[in-house]
Amino acid sequence: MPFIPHTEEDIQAMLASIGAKTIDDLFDEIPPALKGGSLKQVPPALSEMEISRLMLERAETDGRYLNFIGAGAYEHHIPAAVWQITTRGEFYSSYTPYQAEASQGTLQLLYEYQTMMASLTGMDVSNASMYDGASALAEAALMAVRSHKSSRRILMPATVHPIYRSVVRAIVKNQGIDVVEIPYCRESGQTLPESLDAFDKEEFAALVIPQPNFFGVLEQVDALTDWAHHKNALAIGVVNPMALALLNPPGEWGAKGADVAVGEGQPLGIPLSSGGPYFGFMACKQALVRQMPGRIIGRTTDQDGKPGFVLTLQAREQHIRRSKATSNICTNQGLMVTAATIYMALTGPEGLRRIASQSHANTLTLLEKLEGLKGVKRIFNGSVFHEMVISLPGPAGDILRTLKSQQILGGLNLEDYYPELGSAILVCATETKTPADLENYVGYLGQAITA
Amino acid sequence: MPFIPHTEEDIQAMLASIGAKTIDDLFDEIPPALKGGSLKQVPPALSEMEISRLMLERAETDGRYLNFIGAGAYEHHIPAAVWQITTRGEFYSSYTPYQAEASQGTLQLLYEYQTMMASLTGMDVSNASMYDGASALAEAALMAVRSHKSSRRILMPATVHPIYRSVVRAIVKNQGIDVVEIPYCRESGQTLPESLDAFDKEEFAALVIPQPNFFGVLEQVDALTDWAHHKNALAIGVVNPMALALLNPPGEWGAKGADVAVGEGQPLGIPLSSGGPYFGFMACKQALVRQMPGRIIGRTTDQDGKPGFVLTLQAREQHIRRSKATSNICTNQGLMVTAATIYMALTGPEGLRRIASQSHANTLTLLEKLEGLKGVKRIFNGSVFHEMVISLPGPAGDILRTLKSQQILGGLNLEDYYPELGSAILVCATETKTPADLENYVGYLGQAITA
Amino acid sequence: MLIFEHARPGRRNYSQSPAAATKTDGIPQSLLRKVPLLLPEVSEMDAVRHYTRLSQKNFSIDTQFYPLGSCTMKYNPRACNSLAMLPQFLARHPRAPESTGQGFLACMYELQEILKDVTGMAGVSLTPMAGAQGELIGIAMIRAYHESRGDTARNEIIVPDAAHGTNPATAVMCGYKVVEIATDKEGDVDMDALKAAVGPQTAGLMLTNPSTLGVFEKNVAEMSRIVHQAGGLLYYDGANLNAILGKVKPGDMGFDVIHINLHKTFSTPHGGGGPGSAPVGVAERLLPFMPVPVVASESGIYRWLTEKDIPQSIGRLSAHMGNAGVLLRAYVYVRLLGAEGMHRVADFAALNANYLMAELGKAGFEIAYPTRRASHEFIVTLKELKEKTGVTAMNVAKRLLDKGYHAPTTYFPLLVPECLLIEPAETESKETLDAFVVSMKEILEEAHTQPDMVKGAPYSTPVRKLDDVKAARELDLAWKQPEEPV
Amino acid sequence: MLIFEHARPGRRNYSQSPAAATKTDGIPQSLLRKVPLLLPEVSEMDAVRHYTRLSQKNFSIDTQFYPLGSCTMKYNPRACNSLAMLPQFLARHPRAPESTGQGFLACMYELQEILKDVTGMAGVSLTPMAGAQGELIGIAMIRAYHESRGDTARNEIIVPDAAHGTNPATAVMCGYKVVEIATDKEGDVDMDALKAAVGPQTAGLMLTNPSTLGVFEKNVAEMSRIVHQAGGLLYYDGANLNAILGKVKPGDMGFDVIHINLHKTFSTPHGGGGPGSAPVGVAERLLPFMPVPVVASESGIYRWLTEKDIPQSIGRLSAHMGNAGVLLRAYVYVRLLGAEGMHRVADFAALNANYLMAELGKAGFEIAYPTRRASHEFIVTLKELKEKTGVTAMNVAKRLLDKGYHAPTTYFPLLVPECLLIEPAETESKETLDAFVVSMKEILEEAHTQPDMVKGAPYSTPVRKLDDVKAARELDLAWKQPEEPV
Repeated sequence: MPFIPHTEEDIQAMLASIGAKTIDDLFDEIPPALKGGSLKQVPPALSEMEISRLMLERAETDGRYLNFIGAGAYEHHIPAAVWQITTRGEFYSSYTPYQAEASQGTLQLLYEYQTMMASLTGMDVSNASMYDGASALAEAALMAVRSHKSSRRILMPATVHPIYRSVVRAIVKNQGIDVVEIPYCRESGQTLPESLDAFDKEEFAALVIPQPNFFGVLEQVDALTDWAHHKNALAIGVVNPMALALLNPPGEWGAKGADVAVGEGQPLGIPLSSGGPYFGFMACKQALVRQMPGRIIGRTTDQDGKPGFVLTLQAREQHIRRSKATSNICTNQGLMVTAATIYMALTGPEGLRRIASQSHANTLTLLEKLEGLKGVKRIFNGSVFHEMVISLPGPAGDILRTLKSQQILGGLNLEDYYPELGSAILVCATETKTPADLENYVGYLGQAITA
Repeated sequence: MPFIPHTEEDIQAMLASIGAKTIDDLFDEIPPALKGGSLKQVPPALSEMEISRLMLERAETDGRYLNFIGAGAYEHHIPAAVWQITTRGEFYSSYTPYQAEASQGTLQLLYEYQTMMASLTGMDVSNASMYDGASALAEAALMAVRSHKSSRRILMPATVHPIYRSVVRAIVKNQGIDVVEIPYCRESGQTLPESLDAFDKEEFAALVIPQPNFFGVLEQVDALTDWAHHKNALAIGVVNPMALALLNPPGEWGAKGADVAVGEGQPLGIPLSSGGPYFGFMACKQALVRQMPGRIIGRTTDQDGKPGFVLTLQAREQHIRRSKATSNICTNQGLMVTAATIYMALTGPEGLRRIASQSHANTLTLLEKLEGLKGVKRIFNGSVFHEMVISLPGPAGDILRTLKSQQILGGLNLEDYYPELGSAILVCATETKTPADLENYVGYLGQAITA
Repeated sequence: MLIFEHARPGRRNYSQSPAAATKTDGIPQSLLRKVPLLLPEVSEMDAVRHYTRLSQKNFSIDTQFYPLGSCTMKYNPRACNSLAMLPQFLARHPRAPESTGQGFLACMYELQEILKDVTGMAGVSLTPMAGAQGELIGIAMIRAYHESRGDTARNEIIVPDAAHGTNPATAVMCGYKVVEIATDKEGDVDMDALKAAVGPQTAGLMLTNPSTLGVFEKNVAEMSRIVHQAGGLLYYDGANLNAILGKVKPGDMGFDVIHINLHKTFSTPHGGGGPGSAPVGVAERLLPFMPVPVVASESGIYRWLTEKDIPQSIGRLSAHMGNAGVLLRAYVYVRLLGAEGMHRVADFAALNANYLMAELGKAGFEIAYPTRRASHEFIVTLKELKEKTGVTAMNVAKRLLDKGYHAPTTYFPLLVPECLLIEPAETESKETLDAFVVSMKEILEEAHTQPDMVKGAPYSTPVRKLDDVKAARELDLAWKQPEEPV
Repeated sequence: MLIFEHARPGRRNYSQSPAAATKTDGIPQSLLRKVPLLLPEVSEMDAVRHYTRLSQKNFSIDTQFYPLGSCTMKYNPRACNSLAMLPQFLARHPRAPESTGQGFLACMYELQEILKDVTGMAGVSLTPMAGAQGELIGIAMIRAYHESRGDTARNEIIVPDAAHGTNPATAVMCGYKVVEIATDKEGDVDMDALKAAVGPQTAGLMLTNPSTLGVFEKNVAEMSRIVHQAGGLLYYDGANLNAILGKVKPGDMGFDVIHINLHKTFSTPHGGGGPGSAPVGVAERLLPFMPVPVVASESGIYRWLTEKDIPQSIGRLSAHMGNAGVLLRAYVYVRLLGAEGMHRVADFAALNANYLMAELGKAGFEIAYPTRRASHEFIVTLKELKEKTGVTAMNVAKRLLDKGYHAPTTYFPLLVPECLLIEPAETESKETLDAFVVSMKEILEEAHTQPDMVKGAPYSTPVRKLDDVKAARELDLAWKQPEEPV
């Protein structure tokens, strides 16, 4: 009986106290017809030794690759301290900090996180996290609709991560909210401010502005933000937090700054881990704080006047407000935020800037080298952060498979998402790539395209 | 400046307080002729990201093998909880518990460890650990000489681990202590009680008794212990702690029990890790406690009468007694003992018994299968615990190399240690080996010997 | 002290900082950051020390008994953590080809199959990242089902008043009106109220069973009949699945869709508030609407099913495939339990809950539903104690912190006054429960003899009672650099 | 509560327990265990909870400032831990062929080369498992050297009176007589005493430099000349190497043999009392006597040198090759520091020590050697305070625990009365030192105004002052099962 501490003596004494003869008696209120829990698909128990061997073998099956895929999940070095501290039992196995006095560790950390994210995004306030970047964007759209009152339409550039767009649609559609797409510029890979003219007659609750966008390209965020505000719509920035170490943050975009910033927090110390758990972040202007979903931590004082931290503005939340809540969200991604907060404390402003700028530099270096290969071309001329789209002189799928046989993941094949681009891949080189890695990539790609 | 928190401002303020102009001034008492620390063999600093990549690549170079080598270091499953707790900063980065009130975590744990080891060995008391099994045996020999007064000779069976014998010699020789070897029986692989008749005329401070011995064979410990006591020598058991879950412990050997038990603690939750850090253990009868080297923890009370733990009997130790100390030992292997204590708490008596008996059963199963191979023979007919010597029909070195090419480490080649055994290897199969592992071993060995 | 207060301008952690890049000219000047970045400038040691010490200010399962009703705070096996964090699993990119993830996908596929079996459902998708997202997906599937049949007039979801707040909030997020129905004296759903509520407008009923009142809805089969007859579907909120794991399958009770809180029943860590994970299971008729991706096994090769394979899918709810690392932890846990162990979870969760209820009853506490069996949790009401002494459920909760126990859930469900919802979970020993009863008795005694002392609790925590009202009125949600540098 | 007190007969941790073996008949009945095995019978959760909570009762570098003189309590980088614990490194058997350990051996070889460079020695062996074992090996090599020359009359080792207790204890373990020499008023070795002590009977001198008094022996070159002229060798106790790392090489000072405490200077963890690791370095003439194994590099292949390669070796001192995992941690640390970082260790260790000495002096504490520079540590003497108030160095040490600081080393070196040996290490920030000075000032004030309060310290630790005398008189070294089960 794994994880059951009861001895036979305990069981008998407990049943006697209850006044039951057997444990089965405790289930006597369940109609017998419903019972019958035989489990045919569940194998017999393994010992920890056995499952460890199995998992080790499966992990080894999956191997390790030199990875140049980004597309919303980025490989960065994670300091060893981050997860050694994050997985301490006191963080790992604690619950949501409803009992504030017994949860000051988590609460203070979340307050520090909110401070860091507010600064990173240039916003006034941040919540304590969302599930992931995609669902955070959906929640921002709902928030915009709630605060706008008269429009239930969201303007969404086609340069936003295609899956984020799907997720937004899946989440908002049942509330009768429309998502209207803006085409991108085939030369620059940007959402051109001119392209918004087509929407000038309609009313929108918000304009979503990615920075960098899915192609890795930097958008003209100032003009886009000003257009949204001119239209009385909210400007929602969807940003890579690592990029914000170098880039002007949403709070500074245009004349008044974007209203909401969301994004995927994974680059801040979270392992790639087949896609999760990551965390979404959301920050906004002070005026919108009561429309913001998710948990929020506030600093206050205890009865002796000592500073302390609590969950605050809970009146927005489902466990108080039920059907009138700002969102049904309950869980956040606390443990991931613990890691991200420690990550940001360990890198500091200068460290984060250097990680971002080395990623940028590596990507530019790789691009230069790639342009030396016959038939390989950069597709868009817009400036990039640490990711770019290149076109290949043969079928992308075949070329990527050839690279894979050299233990290289060469990028994301865009054919499913943007078939109009032809044989195109999205390639990312973060600070983790050495000059030799870049040489290897270019060398093997050269072989693959002439093969 | 890795790990240096000082800002330029800090440095200036600190120098001003000191009244020095530069940091170099702080070294002005060092004769200039001696200075000159240029370091030509030390490469420039790596970032954590860079050293992580390097170490990962080196670890992958070393690979992973299916291991059948024992010979004093044994592969057992280590529960995940063991090292997750052991490497918590409060255990990992604390010092020797001289300030007892600030070290109750370590001290109580060590007291629990002493209790567990005393029970495992059947002794009255245990110290808080030694460096490793080999040096613990040397210290036991010194302890025997100290308590014996008239003899400076130690009787040492040739069935004791050959390197342990070397270590004992290296440590005791400068104190004019002789180590006298007892030959082993070529049939049983044991130290026969009859073979001691040859030493009946001489005086000895102690007889060392291995259980199981280096060949994996079980010795006739009762007769050996009684012989030592009859000779007025101490009986020093050198034992595998895992085996003691099944075997009669040293404290129960013969009529009066052995006097001292030492051994290598590695099987109790310590990774193989190329040989260290491990820990030695030492336990003894109450009468010898003041002769025992190393740290000892005692339970006492605080000034409110609350129970607490302290280092005790420090008057034996070098920091108090200096040249008259029982040993020069200062450091023990605290962190390893932390892991071992948690390991024993997680397995409990029944878990430990099962791990030991599965190891035993696997070894017997393997032996049966091996005896089915032509030309492969068990060399000794004495009963074994979880290790055995087999002879091969070809050069052991070549056969082991062939197995290695199949990712199998087939055992320890004994030619350097016991050339008289011919082509012989020492093979161990612990509880970590599945039936399929045993089949693989036998299958590939079969191929290797006919190749 | 905040991490920012340990910082000094110019302090750096060199080991975590690459060399300065030589190429930085790729970004137009106008897009570069000009405002300062308020991250702490601290040494590595100061960061390690700060967060290690912060952690020590938390209660947690690894340090305290945590009888938090409705949260299933059971032991999180350490092996689940270390095996989910094997270097190859951590390094795997979510968009890496399936051929580079066959080991990982094998675990996911087997977890799907196991969860199907445990819940009695026809299909399972692992993508939902939390209970509330599982609910959202479940209700969205119910909606998609009705819409696919052209049955578009159904605009109501029925929810019992004892339900978690997420239930009504979710229904609204899916565009439904919420109809709340009452609970009878025995703690069951009021069957007359249910009958009165159902109709052609009913899209479905959301039910937690055992309910948040800690009792098994005896009439669940009848409820299923009523709702199905009216054309509605049944949603099973898996929050309390731990109480019946291996005893009763929700599919056998007639449910059409279910979410399973892995961070409760399957022991993945709560992590101070997440990540959760809540796979959804569906009956046959909802299979076409499952969220993607789902893992399929085709002649021993695992691959993701996408919109191409499930064209009526309600779509994607996360950027990748949900909380993969959490799913790996749950997988390790189910393999450690095995079939036998899984049966025993409910047995011992029920034994612990019923024992603790009996003992607290004997100790003088009023049990909210004394004639009922406890499921894996039960409710104590302190209404009378409050009337006599002024000591509230919250006061008792805070006083428990002083005794070294996390507090039970307080003031939920809303319909029981001054309630404590107590869930001991199967991993606690009899001695722990006995010691808890001793402390509860002491508090009862203290409430009568020194009520003001109890009202002033806690005393031994890092801070004393915190001012929630001030927190909400004088919002301080982010630290600001003082005008003068510290 | 002890782990044994959480236990109940028959309780088991099933996940850590293999199936019962079917073959158990291989062991003769007479050799089987008959006495019970007193290991705790607890659940996995109770073990995790017990040891997690125990850990919280420790002070440590990761939680507190630890100005413990002579122990060099600096930050232990977390990367050193995780990289030494990569699965392949952990799984490697010590007797596995060298060909399966080329990655590991490359690290060992490079560490040897780096340590040779840092110490200015001709050879390094990594095997010693602790400082005291390093000493033993060093003195054994000195002895082997003299014996190899037939110079067997040398039977004395000279040791200054300020030395660590390990020095004289080691000399005795190697069969030598110890000759202790005095310290002069400035804290240097008394040169006349040294001159008087040397002679044809001198095997060697053991010296710690900077000394345990926190000062650099200015006459070290002269001492080296005197001892060498008399035919003796010089042993460098590396306990204080952190003070001169990258500034002065012991080889350049004339030392013939040295041990290096990796757990001090090279930041491997102290682990609550070990494991340590103390490679020994030797000058040319001692190369033939080095302990085995040593790593050699031959055309890019690494292998162990054994007795066959070094036939005059003093032999082996550990069953394998010393504390390999500790050596890996030190290797990662030196690569993170790099050459520049290594120079800076001494710079900032000295800056912190001298600053703290200056500030404590200004705060009214009596500095033992006020005219000298502090090395990386320095001594405060409370002789006068004790005379005036009765408050002792031990009282101040205990009171510091209440203020959240580990105490400095007390009553060592023995020759300074009521002394506190204070070593801040280079990884602490100025603010930490300033806050420590504030606390020290408060204690000074308290000593004068409320001496009894200070004498009663500590108050805030898990236990108050413990009775050492009772512990030694009424020896209780192992828990015993009570007659009645708990």
